[in-house]
Amino acid sequence: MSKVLNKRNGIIAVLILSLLFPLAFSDNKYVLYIMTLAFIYIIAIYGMNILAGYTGQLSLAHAGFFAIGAYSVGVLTTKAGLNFWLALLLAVLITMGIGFALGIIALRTKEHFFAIYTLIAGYLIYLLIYKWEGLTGGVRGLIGIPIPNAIGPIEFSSSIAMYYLVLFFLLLSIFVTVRIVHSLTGRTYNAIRNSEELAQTLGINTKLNKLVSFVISVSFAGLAGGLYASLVRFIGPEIAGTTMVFTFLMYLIVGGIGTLTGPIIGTMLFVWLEQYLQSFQEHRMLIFGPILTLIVIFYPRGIVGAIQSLRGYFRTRKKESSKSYTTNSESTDMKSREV
Amino acid sequence: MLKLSDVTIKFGGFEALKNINLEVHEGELVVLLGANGAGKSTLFKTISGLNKMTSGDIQFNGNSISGAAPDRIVKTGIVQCAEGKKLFSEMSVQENLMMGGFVHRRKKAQLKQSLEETYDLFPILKEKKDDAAGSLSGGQQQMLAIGRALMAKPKLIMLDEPSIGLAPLIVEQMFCVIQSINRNGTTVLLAEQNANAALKIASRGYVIENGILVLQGNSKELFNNDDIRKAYIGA
Amino acid sequence: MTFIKLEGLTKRFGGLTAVDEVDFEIEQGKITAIIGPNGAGKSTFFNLISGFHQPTSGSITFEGKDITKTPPHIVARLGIARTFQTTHLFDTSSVIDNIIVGYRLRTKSKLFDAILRTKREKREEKEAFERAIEVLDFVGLANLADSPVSTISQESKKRVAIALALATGPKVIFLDEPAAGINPGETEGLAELMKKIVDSGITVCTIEHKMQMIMGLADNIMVLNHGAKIAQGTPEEIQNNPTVIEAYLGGESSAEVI
Amino acid sequence: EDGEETKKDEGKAPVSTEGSKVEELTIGYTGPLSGPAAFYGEETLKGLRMAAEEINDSGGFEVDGQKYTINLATLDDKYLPNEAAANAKRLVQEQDTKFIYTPHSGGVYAMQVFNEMEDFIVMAYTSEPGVTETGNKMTVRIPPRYDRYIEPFTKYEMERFGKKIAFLPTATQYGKDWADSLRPVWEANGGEVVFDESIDFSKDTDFQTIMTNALAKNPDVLFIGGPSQPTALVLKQARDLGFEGGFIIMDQAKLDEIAAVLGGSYDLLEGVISTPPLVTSRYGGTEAFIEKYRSQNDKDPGSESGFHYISLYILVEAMKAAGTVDDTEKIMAAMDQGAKNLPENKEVYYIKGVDDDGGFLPLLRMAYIENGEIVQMGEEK
Amino acid sequence: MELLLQQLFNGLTLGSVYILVAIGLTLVFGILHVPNFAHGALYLIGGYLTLMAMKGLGVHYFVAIIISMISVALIAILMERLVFNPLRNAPAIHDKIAAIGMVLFFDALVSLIWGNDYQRMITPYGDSVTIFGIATSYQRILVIVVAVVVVILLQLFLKKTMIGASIIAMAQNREGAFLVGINANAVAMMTFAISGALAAIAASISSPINLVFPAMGHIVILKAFVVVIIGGMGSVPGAIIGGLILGITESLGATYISNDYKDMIAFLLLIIIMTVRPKGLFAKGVY
Ligand SMILES: Nc1ncnc2c1ncn2[C@@H]1O[C@H](COP(=O)(O)OP(=O)(O)OP(=O)(O)O)[C@@H](O)[C@H]1O
Ligand SMILES: Nc1ncnc2c1ncn2[C@@H]1O[C@H](COP(=O)(O)OP(=O)(O)OP(=O)(O)O)[C@@H](O)[C@H]1O
Ligand SMILES: [Mg+2]
Ligand SMILES: [Mg+2]
Repeated sequence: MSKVLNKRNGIIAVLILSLLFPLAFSDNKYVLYIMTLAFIYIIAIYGMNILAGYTGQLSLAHAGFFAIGAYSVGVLTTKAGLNFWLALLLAVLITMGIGFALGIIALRTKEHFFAIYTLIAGYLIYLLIYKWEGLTGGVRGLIGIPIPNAIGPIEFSSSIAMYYLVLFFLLLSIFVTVRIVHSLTGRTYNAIRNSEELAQTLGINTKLNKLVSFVISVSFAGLAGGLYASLVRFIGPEIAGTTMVFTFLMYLIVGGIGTLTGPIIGTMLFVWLEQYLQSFQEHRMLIFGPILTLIVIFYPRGIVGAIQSLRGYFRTRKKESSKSYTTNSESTDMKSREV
Repeated sequence: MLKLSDVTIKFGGFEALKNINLEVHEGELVVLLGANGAGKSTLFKTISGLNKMTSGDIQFNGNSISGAAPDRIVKTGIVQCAEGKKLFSEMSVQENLMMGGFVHRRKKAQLKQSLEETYDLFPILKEKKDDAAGSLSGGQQQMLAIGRALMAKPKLIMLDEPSIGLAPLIVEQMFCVIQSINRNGTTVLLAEQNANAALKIASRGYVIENGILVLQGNSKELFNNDDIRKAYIGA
Repeated sequence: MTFIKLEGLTKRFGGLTAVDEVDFEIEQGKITAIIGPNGAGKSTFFNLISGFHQPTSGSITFEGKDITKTPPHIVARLGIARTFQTTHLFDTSSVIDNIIVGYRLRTKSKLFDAILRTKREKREEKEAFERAIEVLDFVGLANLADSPVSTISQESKKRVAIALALATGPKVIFLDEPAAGINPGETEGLAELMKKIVDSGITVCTIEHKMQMIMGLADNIMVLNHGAKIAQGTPEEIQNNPTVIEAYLGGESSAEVI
Repeated sequence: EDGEETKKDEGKAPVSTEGSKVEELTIGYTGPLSGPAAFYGEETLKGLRMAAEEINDSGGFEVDGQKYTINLATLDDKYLPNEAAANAKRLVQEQDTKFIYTPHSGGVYAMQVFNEMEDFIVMAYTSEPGVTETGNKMTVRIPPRYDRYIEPFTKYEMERFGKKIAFLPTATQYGKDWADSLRPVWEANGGEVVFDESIDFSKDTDFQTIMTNALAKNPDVLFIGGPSQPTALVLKQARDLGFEGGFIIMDQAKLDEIAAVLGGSYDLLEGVISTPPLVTSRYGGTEAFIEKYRSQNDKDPGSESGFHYISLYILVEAMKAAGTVDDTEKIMAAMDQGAKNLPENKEVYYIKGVDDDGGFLPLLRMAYIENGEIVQMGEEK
Repeated sequence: MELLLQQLFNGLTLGSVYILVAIGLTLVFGILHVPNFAHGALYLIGGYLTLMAMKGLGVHYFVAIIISMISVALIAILMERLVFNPLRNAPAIHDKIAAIGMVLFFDALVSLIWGNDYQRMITPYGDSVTIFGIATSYQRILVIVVAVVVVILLQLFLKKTMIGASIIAMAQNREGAFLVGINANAVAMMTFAISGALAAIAASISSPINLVFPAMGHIVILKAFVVVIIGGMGSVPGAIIGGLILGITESLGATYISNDYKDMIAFLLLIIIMTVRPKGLFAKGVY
């Protein structure tokens, strides 16, 4: 029981920290900006995690959907003159709509094929944005995306306000993810990840479930994209690019795919590491690249996975069997055979 | 011919094999009996070099083969027909058989002859020689796996539960085949749960339980041993 | 009304006819066994009924309903459960988590229930859990509930696979070689379990090569050879059927030999 | 005043005792220093570095009685707008800089979102007129506007080769803007655009396909451009396929570099019109600059380096004229004066002044190849 | 008509390069069941090494290609040993990320050693010729000839030699390969070596037409994936047909539809193919 308390305390501590953070850095717009940007990425990565980590379908079109969200907000606010909030809502809906359409076709493929299919689909989204100048501004991008409209007395012109706005959506995303993961639906996704064939035999409509999971996943990306547009206020087609999706994936893997805290830890670590390594300029990739490869080799379940198995190791050493019918007991201690 | 001394294997904390001492002499057909998870396959894999020993020594024809790579072991003449068949499922039956002769790839004529011999042993394989191995039924695949192992012209062939999942008629044939392989001069080490049939063709046997060799003797003794009858013959 | 009725069931893979014009009826509340040489088409036959393969021709009727083209997940919902020849489980989960998923098709909670954590979601989670414990008890594995599937024995896995099928609340359960690769003592236990399943009102249909077990267990046996049905009847009839002996059981032998 | 939001450096400015104490003034830079565009980023940075080193070696510069040396703070943005914005925030925050250079329009736009509020001047190296036309009061646009070349280019090529032109510029915004400006002028002069597509150097590996299609329309003139090296290949491809007409080359590519890629001679370039290479310019400071650049880099400088070089001098002059190093408004106002005060021995290019929007006004110079020789024309100092 | 011929030829040249890159990719996929996202890096290094051998050592173009092939093969072997082999049992996503780590590394390394500018590779075969009314250069003909020769040799190797067949065998069942006495590590290394050498050849014969620059790998790799998928992953004949389809679609698409949208045409083609045949045109079997 004390563990639950610990965990809860930990969560509360992190929450308070994130709420108080801007006060400590209230005059450092750079730190706030990077933090806000990181939060936006985390939202998108949670979406990726639901699909890749829990449902087992690696979609590499995620940056494309991020861009669709961003461009929806951009186009709707700058060209159609919509209110930001309405635009954001529509952006999420548009992303989901396109996700639904793509998902229906893409999910006919499996495994690597799905990954590469979506990679190419993402690239097509990129090309489309790049070429469709009339709507998207082409290579030049969209300029002059407005800040979110004030809600009553709350204005979003300051960095702090944007920080809290994004934090709110981040917490919402985490909340939704946690709820999904710890539900029958989450178990269903997990079953599909483990074995689609078996899930089918058990009466699970795998096609539908994968599709729903896909749509939910892209809705996170769309939301994150919309927020991104209003934070950076200038968007270009490169946000749909393959570099972006691999960056997301990298953060997710290093943090720990299929874990709840992985997206946060991976993103925070890498975003700040990249800022720190700026002083090495172009040569930083000489260090960064191998580090990434090594982490993947030696900590395949990411940082969170490494911590978990370390904890699991100590736990099993202490108590042989603690009977708690918990879900997703992620301990990997093998081969404890009853004799 | 094959001699295991004090072979021990650990997977993490779990001892899958404990101080195994086992011997197979030239020309023998030795059966290794044991329930599920007793460690039969682990033992075979160890001999084949697919598992790393924790301690102990394995000798073949007087030379230690402990720690040798699997391909070296095949070259020295120990070939295993593993559980789960491990076929090249998208290659044709014939290609699978030819790959079985990989270590003799330079001796074209010999390979050709082995192929014919194998087809004689399993006519069904000849019928299906151009079909993909993965499209065969379970029993046909088992035959292919044995055939492939024979293509390597082994001195010692290890068969891991060749009767698993086979129809009674086929099981019978299978045991006949094994017997004839042995009679043609190949030493056989056979892992089985089907003690009844196995002991009928074997000269000697070992019984393994939870990673420990608990019993050994010639097939008559084992066949008449009450514990064995209870556990493996079910009569 | 017949329980399960197959008419002219045929499945071809390219040039190969794996199941050939099979007419058959499965009786409710009985144990039906399918036997036949390797490659006779037994597993394929199961795949057809469970919706994994679409028959090339012929029809499948379940409780009067045509399910010939029904996809597997719907077939399962109608009450047809199955296991696979090579034991197939969610390897990275614990035993209980495996079984809980088995009950998923009887629950209705959707994504929104999950996010809003509705009453329905809570009730169904509890229900699924209780059901899983119940089923595990039934197959005699309650003590392994928390073990990761990857750590349990082969025989336990077979039982988990059956439990998983039972968790779906089936009317009939199809078992593909449940006793393959387990030793004689354990085989008996498995036979007991099958009896218990039938006694609880669930029809059993099994593929098996262990004749001794089948002859003592089955009410009705169908023999397939090269995809075609070559015989059907009670164990005695089958044992004495010359065609079967020739094609399958083997020359001078009878079931007791092995 | 927005300026109050960022820390004012009271602590930093000690009482100046007759210039005995030299202060450091940080100039920010964010540009592509890694990835596909890194080469370009480095070239721009080289010009800045050379100017900064010279200024520092000569003991710095004096504004309002205080001596300053220049500290260049550089960050890599991989050519990405959002990274440029993050870098800008960082430079403002951590280096307290008032001037940030960036050599790409995406970075400029991303910074323009907040540069007025956070009080720093964007030193934009992009010939895209848009960056100063949006009304941002704190942006300086360094290179010349491309639209001024269009009329003379058109006239020359039409007279020499004919009225049919095929467009195959690079598929960047810049290339497209060029094409959009050229098209109406070409047509207004009675010409015809027979082929109108673009080449994407970041995605295409072979230009033969598009060139075949373009030449199938029998053009007299080709409009091409982009980075020098691939542009050279495009040109060669056209010649390989038997094209004998003229070329209009966008100002991004450099004639001398193109010639170098094609083996050093201007033969294949017969009939090309473009901007003159820096190495053929002859202003007060050109020679010294080229010399120095060559000695440091073992090759010829391009115009990016040259423009960056003078722009830093002009910025310094503007600060001197404004009498302040941190009142951005005053410095912007003094920019024109700064250009005019540029010492002659630093004149790599001659800048007439800075217009009201913050755009540099260089002399309009052009070059064409006739009989294998570069011929220059245009405005004179 | 002449235009069509010319464009078919252009498509053939493009396709030849795609084929060489894609075969390496497809072979490695067959062995490790992993799409090697770092394959583009091998291509990149191959281009630079050839160029450097020609410039630095002053050797003949063909000698430079050989040097480059051998070196890249060695790098590929290292890649297999140090990265992919340890990751053999890791989930499929991991290889992709590990590969990206290597791409970042090699990109940075190349720009550190050779700089970021475009470089030209000048060969003895740059002259242009006209054959059957098709304007081309000897280098382009060389591209096609090399591709054809390499493909034939490779097919002979895979089909007619047991060593070659061992690659295919291992692709299908690693443990099975062990059991018949195939040294699986050796095969894995050999496959990577072949794949690296093919990437090096591809880069070396196409660079004289294009340029040598740090981003050259990125462009090709995505196309190679399209090729591999169109042809079915792991299938060598598939890669050949896929390469031709893509090359010709691109050149004809640019001619008769739109140059600006020709990439989209290629990728849409893939999307359509996969929609109809989720495992590519030539994916085998049902397993
Ligand atoms: N690589 C491994 N890592 C950990 N444990 C292993 C490994 N291989 C086998 N084991 C364990 O060793 C024990 C013996 O397994 P083995 O496969 O040798 O049994 P067996 O006698 O062949 O059984 P069966 O009749 O089921 O084939 C089992 O408990 C198994 O789980
Ligand atoms: N997906 C498939 N594609 C092609 N052929 C198949 C496929 N599945 C099965 N077959 C073929 O159909 C025939 C029947 O196979 P099936 O697996 O049904 O046999 P079985 O009776 O279950 O045999 P066993 O007792 O060996 O398991 C075999 O010849 C097999 O090769
Ligand atoms: Mg075994
Ligand atoms: Mg079967």
